[in-house]
Amino acid sequence: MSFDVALIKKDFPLLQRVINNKPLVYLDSANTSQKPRQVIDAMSHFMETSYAPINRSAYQLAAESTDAFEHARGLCRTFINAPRTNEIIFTKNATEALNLVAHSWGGANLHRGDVVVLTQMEHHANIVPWHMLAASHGIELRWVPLTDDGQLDLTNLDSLLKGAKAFSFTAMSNVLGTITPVQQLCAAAHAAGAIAIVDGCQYVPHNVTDVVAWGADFLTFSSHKMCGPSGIGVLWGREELLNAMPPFLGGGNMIADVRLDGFTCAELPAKFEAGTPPITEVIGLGAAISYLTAIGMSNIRQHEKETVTYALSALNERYGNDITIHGPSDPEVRGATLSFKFKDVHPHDLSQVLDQSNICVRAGHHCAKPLMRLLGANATARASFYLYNSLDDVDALVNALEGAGDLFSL
Amino acid sequence: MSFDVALIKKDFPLLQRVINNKPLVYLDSANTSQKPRQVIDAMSHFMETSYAPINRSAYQLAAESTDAFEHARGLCRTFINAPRTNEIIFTKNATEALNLVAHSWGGANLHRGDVVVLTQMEHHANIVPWHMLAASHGIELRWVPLTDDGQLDLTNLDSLLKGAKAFSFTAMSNVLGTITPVQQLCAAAHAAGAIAIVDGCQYVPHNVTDVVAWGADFLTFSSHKMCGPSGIGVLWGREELLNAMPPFLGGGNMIADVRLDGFTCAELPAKFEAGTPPITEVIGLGAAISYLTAIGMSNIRQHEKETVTYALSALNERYGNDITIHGPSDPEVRGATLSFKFKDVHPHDLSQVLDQSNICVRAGHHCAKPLMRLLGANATARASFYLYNSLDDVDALVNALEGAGDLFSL
Amino acid sequence: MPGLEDLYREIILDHYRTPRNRGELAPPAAKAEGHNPLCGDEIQVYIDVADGVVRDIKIGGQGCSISQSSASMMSAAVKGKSIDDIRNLVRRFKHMMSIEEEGNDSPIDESQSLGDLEALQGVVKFPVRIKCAVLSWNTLLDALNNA
Amino acid sequence: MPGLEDLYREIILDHYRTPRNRGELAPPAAKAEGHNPLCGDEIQVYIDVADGVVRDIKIGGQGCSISQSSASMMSAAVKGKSIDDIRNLVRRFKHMMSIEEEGNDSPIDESQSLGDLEALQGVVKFPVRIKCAVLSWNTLLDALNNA
Ligand SMILES: Cc1ncc(COP(=O)(O)O)c(C=O)c1O
Ligand SMILES: Cc1ncc(COP(=O)(O)O)c(C=O)c1O
Repeated sequence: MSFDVALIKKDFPLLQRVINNKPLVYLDSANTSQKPRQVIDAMSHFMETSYAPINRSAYQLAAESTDAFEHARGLCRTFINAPRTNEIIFTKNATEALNLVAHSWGGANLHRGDVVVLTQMEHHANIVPWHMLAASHGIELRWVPLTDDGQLDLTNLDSLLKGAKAFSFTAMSNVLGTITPVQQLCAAAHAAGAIAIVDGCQYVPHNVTDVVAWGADFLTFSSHKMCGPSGIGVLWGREELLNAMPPFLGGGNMIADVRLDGFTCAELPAKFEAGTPPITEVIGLGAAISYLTAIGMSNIRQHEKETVTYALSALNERYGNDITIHGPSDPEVRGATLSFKFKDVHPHDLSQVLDQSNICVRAGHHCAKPLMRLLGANATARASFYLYNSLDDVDALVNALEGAGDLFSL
Repeated sequence: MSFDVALIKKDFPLLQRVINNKPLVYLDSANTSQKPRQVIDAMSHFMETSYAPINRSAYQLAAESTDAFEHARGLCRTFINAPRTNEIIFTKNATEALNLVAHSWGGANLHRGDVVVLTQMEHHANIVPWHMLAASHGIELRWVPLTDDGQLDLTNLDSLLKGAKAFSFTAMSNVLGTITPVQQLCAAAHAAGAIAIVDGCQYVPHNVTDVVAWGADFLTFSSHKMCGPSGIGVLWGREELLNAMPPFLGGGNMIADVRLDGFTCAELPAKFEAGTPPITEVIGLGAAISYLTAIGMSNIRQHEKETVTYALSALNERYGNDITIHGPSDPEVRGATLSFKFKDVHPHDLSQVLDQSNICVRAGHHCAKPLMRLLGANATARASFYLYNSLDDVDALVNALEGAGDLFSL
Repeated sequence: MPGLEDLYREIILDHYRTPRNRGELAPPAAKAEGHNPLCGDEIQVYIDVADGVVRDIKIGGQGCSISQSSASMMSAAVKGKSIDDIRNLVRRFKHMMSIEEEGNDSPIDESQSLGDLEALQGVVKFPVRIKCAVLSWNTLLDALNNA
Repeated sequence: MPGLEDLYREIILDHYRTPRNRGELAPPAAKAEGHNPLCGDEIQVYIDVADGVVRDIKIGGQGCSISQSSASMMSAAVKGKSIDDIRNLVRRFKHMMSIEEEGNDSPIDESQSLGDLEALQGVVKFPVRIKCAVLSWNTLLDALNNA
């Protein structure tokens, strides 16, 4: 199938929206992505014809909905090439997935003085749970620093990892767009005797993912960033690790037995899925995976590489020293997420001016305050592109920046 | 507005489904409820026109979606008469809400030997988190027993509560249908110096709820049981208690600041809403609340009281000693959820036979194994009625039971 | 939807109404317990193993017609058989129930007839009931591991 | 959508480009810090209070044009005023920003003019920016509580 961005864009109802006679240019997909008709319809259709409890009732309608639900779990498995379907745990978002790992795996395996290594480009979701563990269990956090062009500085990785029990890192920075060398990082973690936890939030929606080739131990990602609905995230973990972990949330579905004096856990994946799951949302995620798979993840990556190549040169050519684009300049090691500084205009004001042209970019700290401090900024403006963004969208951004400079020059 | 069940049923697309030329008789709403067109459309419409990140980006589309999201929070506040909007915390389901209270409030306030009182009719969601706390913190659990007709036996309540720090109980049993005297239980808890945690999963969808009149400290409920989407639950708590509690999940949105050496929490409600929330699902919950409110919660309660009155007499008249209906016989203290034993037929086989007539009832332990042991059963069959169930649905159930007896008589 | 007669064959109802090998075995007999968290069914399997042969087997617990009759037929089918034959039988039975062991591609020996057990084939058309049918078989495997 | 000229009035841009009362005050001056978690803006407010009057005020931190100009105008408006007058002014300003204190129904004294601050009225049409405008005001309240 050839990749046709104009056709793809037509699949997304919201992107057809016109405000004040101008089309919408949505450049905030690193924050959350839009949903194709196929996903919206799958959810409506499911609620209209097959909605019923999962794993609890025995009538045909419930069997149908349980089948559809478990089918989506299988799609998740294939999408990331996980060895087993029962290793796919549904959470409410990637944040819950990372908390689950920190709390359950970390709570059981980490003790005072144990070391967990993070990188300085992590999202708060991969920092705060470890801070909480530092407070409760006295673990020590170490941080992989960054190079000037926003890649991981691996010079001292081995000494940082020395004695570490876990290395938790993003596969792609949500601020800089940097793609990290996941396979190499997993190998380094294992060589040091640490497990490797991969935050795939920004990577999985945009690239072919293969947890076996990576050699990862855990992977987390969020449906809402990959054309799927909100309210559903995924944790994948190696069966052996998941089996050895204590449960996280307690309640229905995650138990084999409950007595007045205690309980025993269910098998995977139920063990980590307490309560009624996001049923319709799992169906929607399944539809999103089918949608992305039909287009082809490598086609999507190729399209985004072209987009970011074009955007980098268009912005630099037009604005020269007036613009600073953070992160690597080589499209091979970056995704189509661009944080930038434009003249002295505060990102919030920049986003306001762009919004006047219906261009949606995020201004803020992007839930990565430690990285912001490294960049010496409280905030950046960030334009992030996805499969539905055309080169016209890049042009719209480049052109609209012009006006911002004048208004705010100090 | 007068209550017209035939009109209401028309709002629910799934209930129009016909299998093998027979209509669907959905009697599993205590498990999860069906969704009206109004909710399904609100979600689709939102994804088609207004879906955007919440509380993160500054452009107009994001402001619109944040407004819609926060508007739904306000609807939740009104629906349960909570004093303040920032006391409404969105979780993924009621189970997460109960875990949040046990882990965060309990983790900070309970110490070895402290007592938490539960009832023997609790759902696993209100048992297992406390078992987990018993294991980690050494707290003691005490259990309010039941009377023969499935009400709480309050004879020794004061001595059970003596020295207790928390009393956590359901407002309505998901197995027996029993409505508990919430206001009295909250008062008893407070008199003993304990806080009162109300599991409203089965009550809130079916009755007018007023946390102030109850004098409750916490309330939990799930959207999917009240005509809303899956993937979204609610915790309400008194601001003072929530403010004093440590965070639960860590990540984006719940922080005021993150540094390499620690973090500070955001204000309520963000403090307890880590990560990207179930955005579309909150919009759907808002639509469900509007839908229910337009019909009127007291009308719904009235309808269900009539339904259960009719069902109790129809079943008892037709089957006499062949049927045992658990729980109170007085419709004033029960909702329209009926667990029953029919001859010697195993509930699983019963539900299979009923399914042949497209009658959906649940067979199982209903996530209440301790209560099952009290009933001396591994499982019961349960028919649960909601606003869209007519007396015809009752008749369908009553008639279809006939066939089951013959097949399985021992 | 397939009819109930596909599920509730006469022989199944017979084993349900008159279960074979009900009871307990005292230690040193091996014991295992199984739960079906979906419906609350519970089963106990007791086996007496000597010289690689299951000399005796008893079944306790409660459950629906499918889980009870499957347990009863299972007990009759394995009594007196060697552990190897039994493991092979379990695999064949699960195969009939459309459950395959992940990571085991070795061919299944279908030379023996499954006898009465074939009556349970209709369960496959009712996917929720498959768990009922295999509960006792999984519990048997646990008991063998405990023996 | 209202035009940018409603938001970025000349007087706002002037306060942004030439902020008043920038700097710090050494202890015993009271200090408070405010964050806008949405956009990362940070502000420090230092006040020197004696006899119930804010004798001096200084503003530190970084932020967008709205938060910076609001802080600058705020500093000019409160310097030399009594704490009571200041609390009243904060309430009026927030009222203009369409933020009402829950549980405070007492009438708002609108006798004084808000002066330059009225230029910020246009912010109300851009709801996401209201938080930018009130950040320094909330931080001032914290500083008063610390004084
Ligand atoms: C790199 C990264 N990690 C984690 C998260 C958290 O994802 P969510 O908010 O869906 O839980 C995000 C997105 O916000 C992210 O970009
Ligand atoms: C009384 C009661 N409490 C708690 C729950 C848990 O709700 P959820 O599964 O939506 O988390 C349920 C429903 O399953 C319930 O009936």
